Amino acid sequence: MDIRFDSAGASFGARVAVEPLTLSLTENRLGVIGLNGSGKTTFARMINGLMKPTTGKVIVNGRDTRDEKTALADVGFIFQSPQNQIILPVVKDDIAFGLKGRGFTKAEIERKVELVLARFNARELASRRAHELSGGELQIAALCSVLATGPDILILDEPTNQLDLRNRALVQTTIDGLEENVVVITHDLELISGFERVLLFHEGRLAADAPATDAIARYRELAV
Amino acid sequence: MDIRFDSAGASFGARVAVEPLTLSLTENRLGVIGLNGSGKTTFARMINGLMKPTTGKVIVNGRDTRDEKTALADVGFIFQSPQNQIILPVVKDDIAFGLKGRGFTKAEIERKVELVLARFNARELASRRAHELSGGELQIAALCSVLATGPDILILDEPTNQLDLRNRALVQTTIDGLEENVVVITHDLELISGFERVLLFHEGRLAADAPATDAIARYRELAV
Amino acid sequence: MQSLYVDGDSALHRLSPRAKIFSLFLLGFVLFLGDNLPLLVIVTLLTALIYRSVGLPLKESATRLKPIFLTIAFVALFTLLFNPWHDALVALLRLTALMLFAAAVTATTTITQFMDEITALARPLERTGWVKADDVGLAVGLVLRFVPDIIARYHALSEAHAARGLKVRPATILIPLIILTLRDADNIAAAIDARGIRRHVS
Amino acid sequence: MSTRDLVLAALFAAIIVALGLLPPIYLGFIPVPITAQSLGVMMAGVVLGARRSAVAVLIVLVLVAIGLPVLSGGRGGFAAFVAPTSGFLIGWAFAAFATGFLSERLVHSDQSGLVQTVSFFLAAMIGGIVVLYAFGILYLAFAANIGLTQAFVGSMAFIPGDVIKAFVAALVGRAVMVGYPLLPVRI
Ligand SMILES: Nc1ncnc2c1ncn2[C@@H]1O[C@H](COP(=O)(O)OP(=O)(O)OP(=O)(O)O)[C@@H](O)[C@H]1O
Ligand SMILES: Nc1ncnc2c1ncn2[C@@H]1O[C@H](COP(=O)(O)OP(=O)(O)OP(=O)(O)O)[C@@H](O)[C@H]1O
Ligand SMILES: O=C(O)CCCC[C@@H]1SC[C@@H]2NC(=O)N[C@@H]21
Ligand SMILES: [Mg+2]
Ligand SMILES: [Mg+2]
Repeated sequence: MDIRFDSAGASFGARVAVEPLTLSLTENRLGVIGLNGSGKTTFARMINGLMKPTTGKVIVNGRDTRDEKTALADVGFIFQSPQNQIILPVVKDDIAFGLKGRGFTKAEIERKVELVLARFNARELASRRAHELSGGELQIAALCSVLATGPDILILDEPTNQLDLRNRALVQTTIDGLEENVVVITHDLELISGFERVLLFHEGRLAADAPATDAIARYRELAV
Repeated sequence: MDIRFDSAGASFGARVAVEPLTLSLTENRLGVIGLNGSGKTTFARMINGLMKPTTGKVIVNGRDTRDEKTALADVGFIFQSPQNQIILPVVKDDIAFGLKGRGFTKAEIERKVELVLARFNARELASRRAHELSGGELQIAALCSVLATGPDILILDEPTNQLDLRNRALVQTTIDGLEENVVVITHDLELISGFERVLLFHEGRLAADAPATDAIARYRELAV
Repeated sequence: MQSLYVDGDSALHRLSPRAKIFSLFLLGFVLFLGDNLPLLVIVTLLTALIYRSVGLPLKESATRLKPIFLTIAFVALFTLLFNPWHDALVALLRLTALMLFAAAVTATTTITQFMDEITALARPLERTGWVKADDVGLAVGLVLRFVPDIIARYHALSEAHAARGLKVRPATILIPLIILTLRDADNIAAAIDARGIRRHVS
Repeated sequence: MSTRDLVLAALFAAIIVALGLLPPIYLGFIPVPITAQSLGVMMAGVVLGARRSAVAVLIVLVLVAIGLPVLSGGRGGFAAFVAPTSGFLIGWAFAAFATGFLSERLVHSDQSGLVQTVSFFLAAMIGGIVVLYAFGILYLAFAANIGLTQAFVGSMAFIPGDVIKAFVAALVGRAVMVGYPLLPVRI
């Protein structure tokens, strides 16, 4: 991946969520940690262009996010609250929905849906209604919907916060096994403990940009 | 607390979420763990009467939940997704809202709101709007709203799933310090590691009813 | 309606909610009695002053009022198409005055105050046995809460579309919008019950 | 009313209000605008059934009466009840009720999708057009004094839009049956 922040900052009215920041991110794996409200989600939304920088600019794979009307198509995003992310009421329809209009045949789409569900041992979810899923089931469904479209960069905003031990391990293995570039925002420090580069946010500022062990150590200091 | 399940089970149509269960819960602290979709949330909703048992009955502090029109007033419940729990848009109004009609004067209500926010170091949140809070801030706000009403039993459905290290520790200390009876549902095993009694659910059945160490060990076996 | 409560300590903030709601009610009545242009201009200017006194920065006022003002302008322009300019101007002034005053009232009255006042107003109706005053208050409060929510959910869904590279179409947005808000409504109903808020029914 | 019924009614009231953000369209020959809000009325009927949808509309009318500009084009205030459009406005409550009443009786969960959609469409057409227009046209003819014929002919201009709305409402009704069947069994 190739993400560049060029004095890019984001505010909501008078509240500064992310202070202007200059960064170049090219690693295949990036961890983002920090206290609640420190700006992690806002930072992530700047990467896929859902949030346009209010100062400076963000360049992702050569494109300035400010020039794009919508979010970048090659950046997949799993929201912190997956319920808003599911668009169609039935899980398999929702996964298929994201694949439409990309030149796949119906049969190809069906196969892709099957495949991604199988990858998470979640075939059982295919015909379930999204609104009756348990918290963790919903998170898996959201993950499937995004992975099915094969994004180049995948942003996961607290992907394990409702998962049980088994699904957590599954997501961890999945992340480790993904060829895609992955940005993981999390409070679950184990998830990023192997990452070479981890950003630590504190009150909208970058408090560390270091390998996991250092960033986590610094985070523990801040958290007391 | 005095909770009795008498062959009480819950189904959604043909899907059995909790198999008929006979139990008597009188401990001051109760942990509930299990895989995603194993029935934890449904079990908890049976305690406060949001979900009426579809077979058998549940008796809480001497009252049969089936006889109550609404949920039990002396059981506080923090939902797994706190955003829907906040009813009024501004945090302090929401906390106050739950206190109305309980015979407090305006001044008393204001003081109670102050107090509960102070308890969580969250005075800053008082005038914030719920929809612009970060995930963790929201969880704290929801906790304040429920604690303000002084319930006898407090049910927390994954109270730390979006919290940072600092807020997690805060919630842990708060739970430990509460005089109220507390039921904690969680994937964050540390949170309940000191509990004398932990229920492990597996596919809607009780797979263990034991002190934390044993229940957790059994859970780890199931999770592989 | 867009303009929800703004923290502050202006005269209007301190005015009793009852007085504000009653004035709003009166204005909604009186404005439509006559069509004397100079008088309407004066009233409109007055409401603009009142709105300014709330203490919102100009820029924020503009963003808040823009959508509704656009539709008012639209109404006036349409009136102009088929009617004398006098009628169009009257429509423009009436609607603007009402909108500004309503915005000033909603910006300085919390939802809690609204609910309390509506509940008090509805109290006499309880004698008919058809309604519970507390429910009327709660319903009004819930609407005030839901409107911005629905608009926010609309944006969240367009974002979800965008994040997955999908085109936003009315059908693919209206259906999940309704289903999601229904589910939210269910959760909110559960929360209201769980928090023992509607104790007057049980 | 259960808490859930109350919340659902308030929710649809809010949906009707939110649809008022779309500007009204005034046609020259009739003092009543084309508005998206009547789509909300039909959807309420189809999704909530008779009682709750009528309550939803009544809540909107309370907001109008207070003076909040919740009608399309930023209108509101007591004056809205003595305007040429008032017949339609009051009629909304009956339209929602009728749409809901028919939906409850015509649609069952064991019918095929097509039958459900068509039934919802019929319910929305009868409630949202036949019943609503009866109120609207009569009031327009007598209160606004433009004569029955002119009121009737003028209102025909709303038909194309309202048929489309009934169709959209039917799609929504059917989708909710599939995706959120938790709505209580229609009584
Ligand atoms: N739409 C918004 N309007 C106003 N303020 C906002 C909005 N979204 C976020 N904020 C504020 O910006 C700050 C950063 O929020 P952000 O969501 O990026 O935090 P975060 O690091 O993801 O927190 P968490 O770990 O709790 O999810 C917070 O103080 C938050 O309240
Ligand atoms: N409203 C509903 N309608 C139908 N099925 C439901 C409903 N709510 C829950 N279920 C199903 O019941 C089972 C138990 O759900 P429950 O929410 O109790 O699980 P949980 O243990 O809390 O899971 P998680 O850890 O993921 O939150 C799941 O299979 C779920 O899909
Ligand atoms: O906003 C109002 O004051 C009420 C408007 C009523 C408009 C009626 S509803 C049925 C018909 N179809 C339309 O699109 N407009 C009219
Ligand atoms: Mg976040
Ligand atoms: Mg759960």
